[in-house]
Amino acid sequence: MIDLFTIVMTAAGLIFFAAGTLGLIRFPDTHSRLHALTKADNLGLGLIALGLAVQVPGPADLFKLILIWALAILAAGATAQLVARIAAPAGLGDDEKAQDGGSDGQERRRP
Amino acid sequence: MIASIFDLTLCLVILAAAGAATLGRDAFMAVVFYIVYGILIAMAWLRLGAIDVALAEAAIGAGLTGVLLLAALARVARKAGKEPASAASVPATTIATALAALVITIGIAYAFLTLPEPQGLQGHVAENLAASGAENPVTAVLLNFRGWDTLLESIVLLAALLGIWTLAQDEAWGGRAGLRHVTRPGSVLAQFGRILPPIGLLVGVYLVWAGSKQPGGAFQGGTVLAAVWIVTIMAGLMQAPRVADRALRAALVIGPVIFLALAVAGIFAGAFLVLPPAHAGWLILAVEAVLTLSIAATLAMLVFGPPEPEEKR
Amino acid sequence: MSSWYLLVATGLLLTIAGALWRVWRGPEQADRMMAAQLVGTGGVGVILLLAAMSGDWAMLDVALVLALLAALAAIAFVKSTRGEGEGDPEDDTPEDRASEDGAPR
Amino acid sequence: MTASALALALILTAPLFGALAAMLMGRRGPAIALATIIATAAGTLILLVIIATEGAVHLAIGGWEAPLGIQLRADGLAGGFIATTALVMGAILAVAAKPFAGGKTERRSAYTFWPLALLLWGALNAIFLSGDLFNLYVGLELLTLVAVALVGIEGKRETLAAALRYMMFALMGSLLYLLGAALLYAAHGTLDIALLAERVGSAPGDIVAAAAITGGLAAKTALFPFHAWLPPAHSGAPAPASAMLSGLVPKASFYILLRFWFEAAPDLAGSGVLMLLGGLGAFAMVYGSLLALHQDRLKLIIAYSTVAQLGYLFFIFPLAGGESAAQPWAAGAWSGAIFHALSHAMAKASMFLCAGLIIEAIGHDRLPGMKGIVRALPMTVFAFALAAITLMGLPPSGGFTAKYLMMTASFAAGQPFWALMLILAGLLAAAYLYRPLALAFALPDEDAPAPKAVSRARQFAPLALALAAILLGILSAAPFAFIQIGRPGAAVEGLE
Repeated sequence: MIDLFTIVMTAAGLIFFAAGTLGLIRFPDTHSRLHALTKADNLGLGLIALGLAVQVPGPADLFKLILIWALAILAAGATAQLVARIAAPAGLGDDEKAQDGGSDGQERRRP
Repeated sequence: MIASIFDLTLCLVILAAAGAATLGRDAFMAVVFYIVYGILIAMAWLRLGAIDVALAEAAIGAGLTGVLLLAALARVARKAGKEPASAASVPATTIATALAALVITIGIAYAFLTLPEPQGLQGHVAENLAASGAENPVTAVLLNFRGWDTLLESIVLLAALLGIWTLAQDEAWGGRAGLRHVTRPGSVLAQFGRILPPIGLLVGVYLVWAGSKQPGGAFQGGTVLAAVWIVTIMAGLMQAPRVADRALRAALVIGPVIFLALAVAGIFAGAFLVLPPAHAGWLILAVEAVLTLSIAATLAMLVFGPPEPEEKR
Repeated sequence: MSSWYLLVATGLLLTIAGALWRVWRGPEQADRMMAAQLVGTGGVGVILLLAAMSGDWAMLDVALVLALLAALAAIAFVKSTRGEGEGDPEDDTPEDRASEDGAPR
Repeated sequence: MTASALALALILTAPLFGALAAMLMGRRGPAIALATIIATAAGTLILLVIIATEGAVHLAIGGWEAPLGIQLRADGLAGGFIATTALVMGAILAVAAKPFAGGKTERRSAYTFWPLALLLWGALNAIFLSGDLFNLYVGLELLTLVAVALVGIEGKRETLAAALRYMMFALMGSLLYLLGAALLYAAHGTLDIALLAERVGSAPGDIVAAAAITGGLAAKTALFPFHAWLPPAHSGAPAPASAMLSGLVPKASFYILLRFWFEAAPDLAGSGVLMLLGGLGAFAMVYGSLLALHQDRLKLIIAYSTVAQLGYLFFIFPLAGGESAAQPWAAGAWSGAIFHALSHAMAKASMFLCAGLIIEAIGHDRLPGMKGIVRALPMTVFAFALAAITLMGLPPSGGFTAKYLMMTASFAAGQPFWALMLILAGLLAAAYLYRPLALAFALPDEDAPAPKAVSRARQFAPLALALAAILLGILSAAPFAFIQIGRPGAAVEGLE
């Protein structure tokens, strides 16, 4: 029964990961890729962690599992926002940026 | 069966990441592939049962080195005024290097396949583990059986930092390491800089403390603590220390100094770096604690880089 | 059960391979960085599964470190895109920048 | 507490303690260096006496015997290198005390120089005493990083480029060496040189490992064709750093090569390998000498001379290695090459220090500007001339003894080619060192600016080193016997 729960949850987690990756590959522009990704991979990792939570031997490992998931959400959420800000001005001149390897906000550099 | 499929897939992905990091034209892309490569290699170490190495790889390879390379890239771009050009390919040199790498790879692969049954020192380590003061065999090797290597390695880190400091401009000497970071209070970055450090501190200390019984130790814990410090400074909550700061310099050298002092004290027991079995346990923990401090300070200073001139801030 | 874990882990590896493609393709630096984040999260997932498969739960520490440091590279990336490395990416209006310039240091 | 443990602890830790203290107390570098010199010299003297009276010293670090722990070994070879290093470092640090003095406010180059220099010393001592392949790797790693940093310590653009190139070569070398050591460990379950000697056979793994280790170390020793990094790196660094880099640093990787081929894997040393090493050395000798002839800057001449002089160190492999090891001439060839390594360390360090003082006096090191410099710097030019005598191999210098021993061995071994190369090496050295010397003694140009004064005390240090290189030749009997202590194969011949 416990194993069945784990199987279902990890399988669901994998599906979310797969969906996230699909979005990352298929979506046309940086921002939509970002959205697809952050939602999918955190949910995916959460489901996998949930599935494994019933397998851990002790409370310490359970705590670690929760901490790992919390950290992943925190990191992904914050970085997605930050990266989105970086990508934002770049949207204005995608072609030019793509040529020299990406945006780096040089126009705002002070002397 | 499924295990072989997993391992094979992992190997292919690793090779793809390594190849892309090497062959990619874009320096930024190469750095990203390097970070990814570190994550994948950590998994490979886990498959080989080397959790300690996986921890170090996750912390240093995937974590800190990536930050270091990104910072270096930004620095080059800043100095050159543009995105660093990818290394101009000199056909002759490239071909010669590739050929040499190929020959070496074939040689190593051939030698590896003809190796006899591996006969490591696990038996010897296990026999002497009780007298080493550590329950984790890796810690026993690092801090006791081959403590001299570890002591020298901790000094190698300092040498690297000195090397980076030699790159400072003369007029900037004594100032704060790296750039000044500013964030708006209440921004995502600033909040992130408040939430992460307590957790990181906990994890770092836990890794050091756990190191004598299970995978972990000064290098891994120190790396996590360095990362915490870096995040705090990048989030603008703290300033990087001045390179002339006494407290900073004390933190940098205290680990190696205490370890060296312990090594010299060993001559009263007839050799060098002798840890008496009765006291080895707490001695190792104490050395690990100070080493963690020094490693964390050194790694963070390596990432911050040399001090920058004041007027450019 | 351990076969199942490895099966899911293999699946995760394939999603990682997909992310690698995006790292290669770009075109924005942000794309590459986000794809690397996915590799990081996927890597954490793989490590959790490896821990469950081997029953060696000390491996969780590796996942913990990876999750903790995952954000570091992204922050460094964001920071490095600012001209002088300083500043907050949220200050992206020129007025913000100007007022910050005038502020006493 | 035994005297040998105390001596080894002093030699290993004093430079490291000094480096850490210098890192902590930025402006006290010269004073800390002085304390380090005293402590290390004391340890070295104790160790020399112990080796001379009781034979080679062995110490298991932490009390852990091989294969578990790291073994320290101090035989005559180690003692010779440690003593020479102490002498050379002492002189270099004495000269460096002025340009890198503390001053009122801390300066970047003055701050970083002292910990780097002392770490370099510590790394050398760690290497010379180690009997463990991985521990040697750690020592090499420390040495490499420190040496690279010292090349770039003046922060000039072109020296940074030289430093980076040096680092690429050196790191490739380290990596190859590490691969070799890993292969040997995988095959034999030990990294201890003495244990490896019993276990290494001629399995494919052993051969690949030996090739990787040799290739890696050869790159670090700047053996042809891996020499390209050396001249810009050694000539670009400030003079005290150049003296360490040229006189001492390549000796460490050469020393490990000796330990590897003579102790860890003597049975693997087929004549092909030994001839190849000697042949590359001969090539390096000719090539380095010819390029030295073409340079117009004093430091570049000295740097190319290092390529040449390091080259004929490698004659030790065909003359004393493999099947020759058990022959009567091996002792002479062995001691000859070691004499060459030690006297070159002293003479080359002396020369670079002289070049540094000349640069201080006239502001540059271009040859024409050196005309008549002997009037301003008589002691320096005299020291340079003495060092040149050693490098040319003229009697009664240490370089002469070295060449004499190696040539005798070469004829005894029926391989006169090496003797011919040694004669050629001396002639070429005379040719490329003649130009700066002749200019130094020439009449100065009338319109030449007057050189700045350099204090006599500082000119004394290179003179002392050059004199020591000469003394090594005059008093060669005792060092000859000392270097033989613990030499592999010595017992077979009944030499001792």
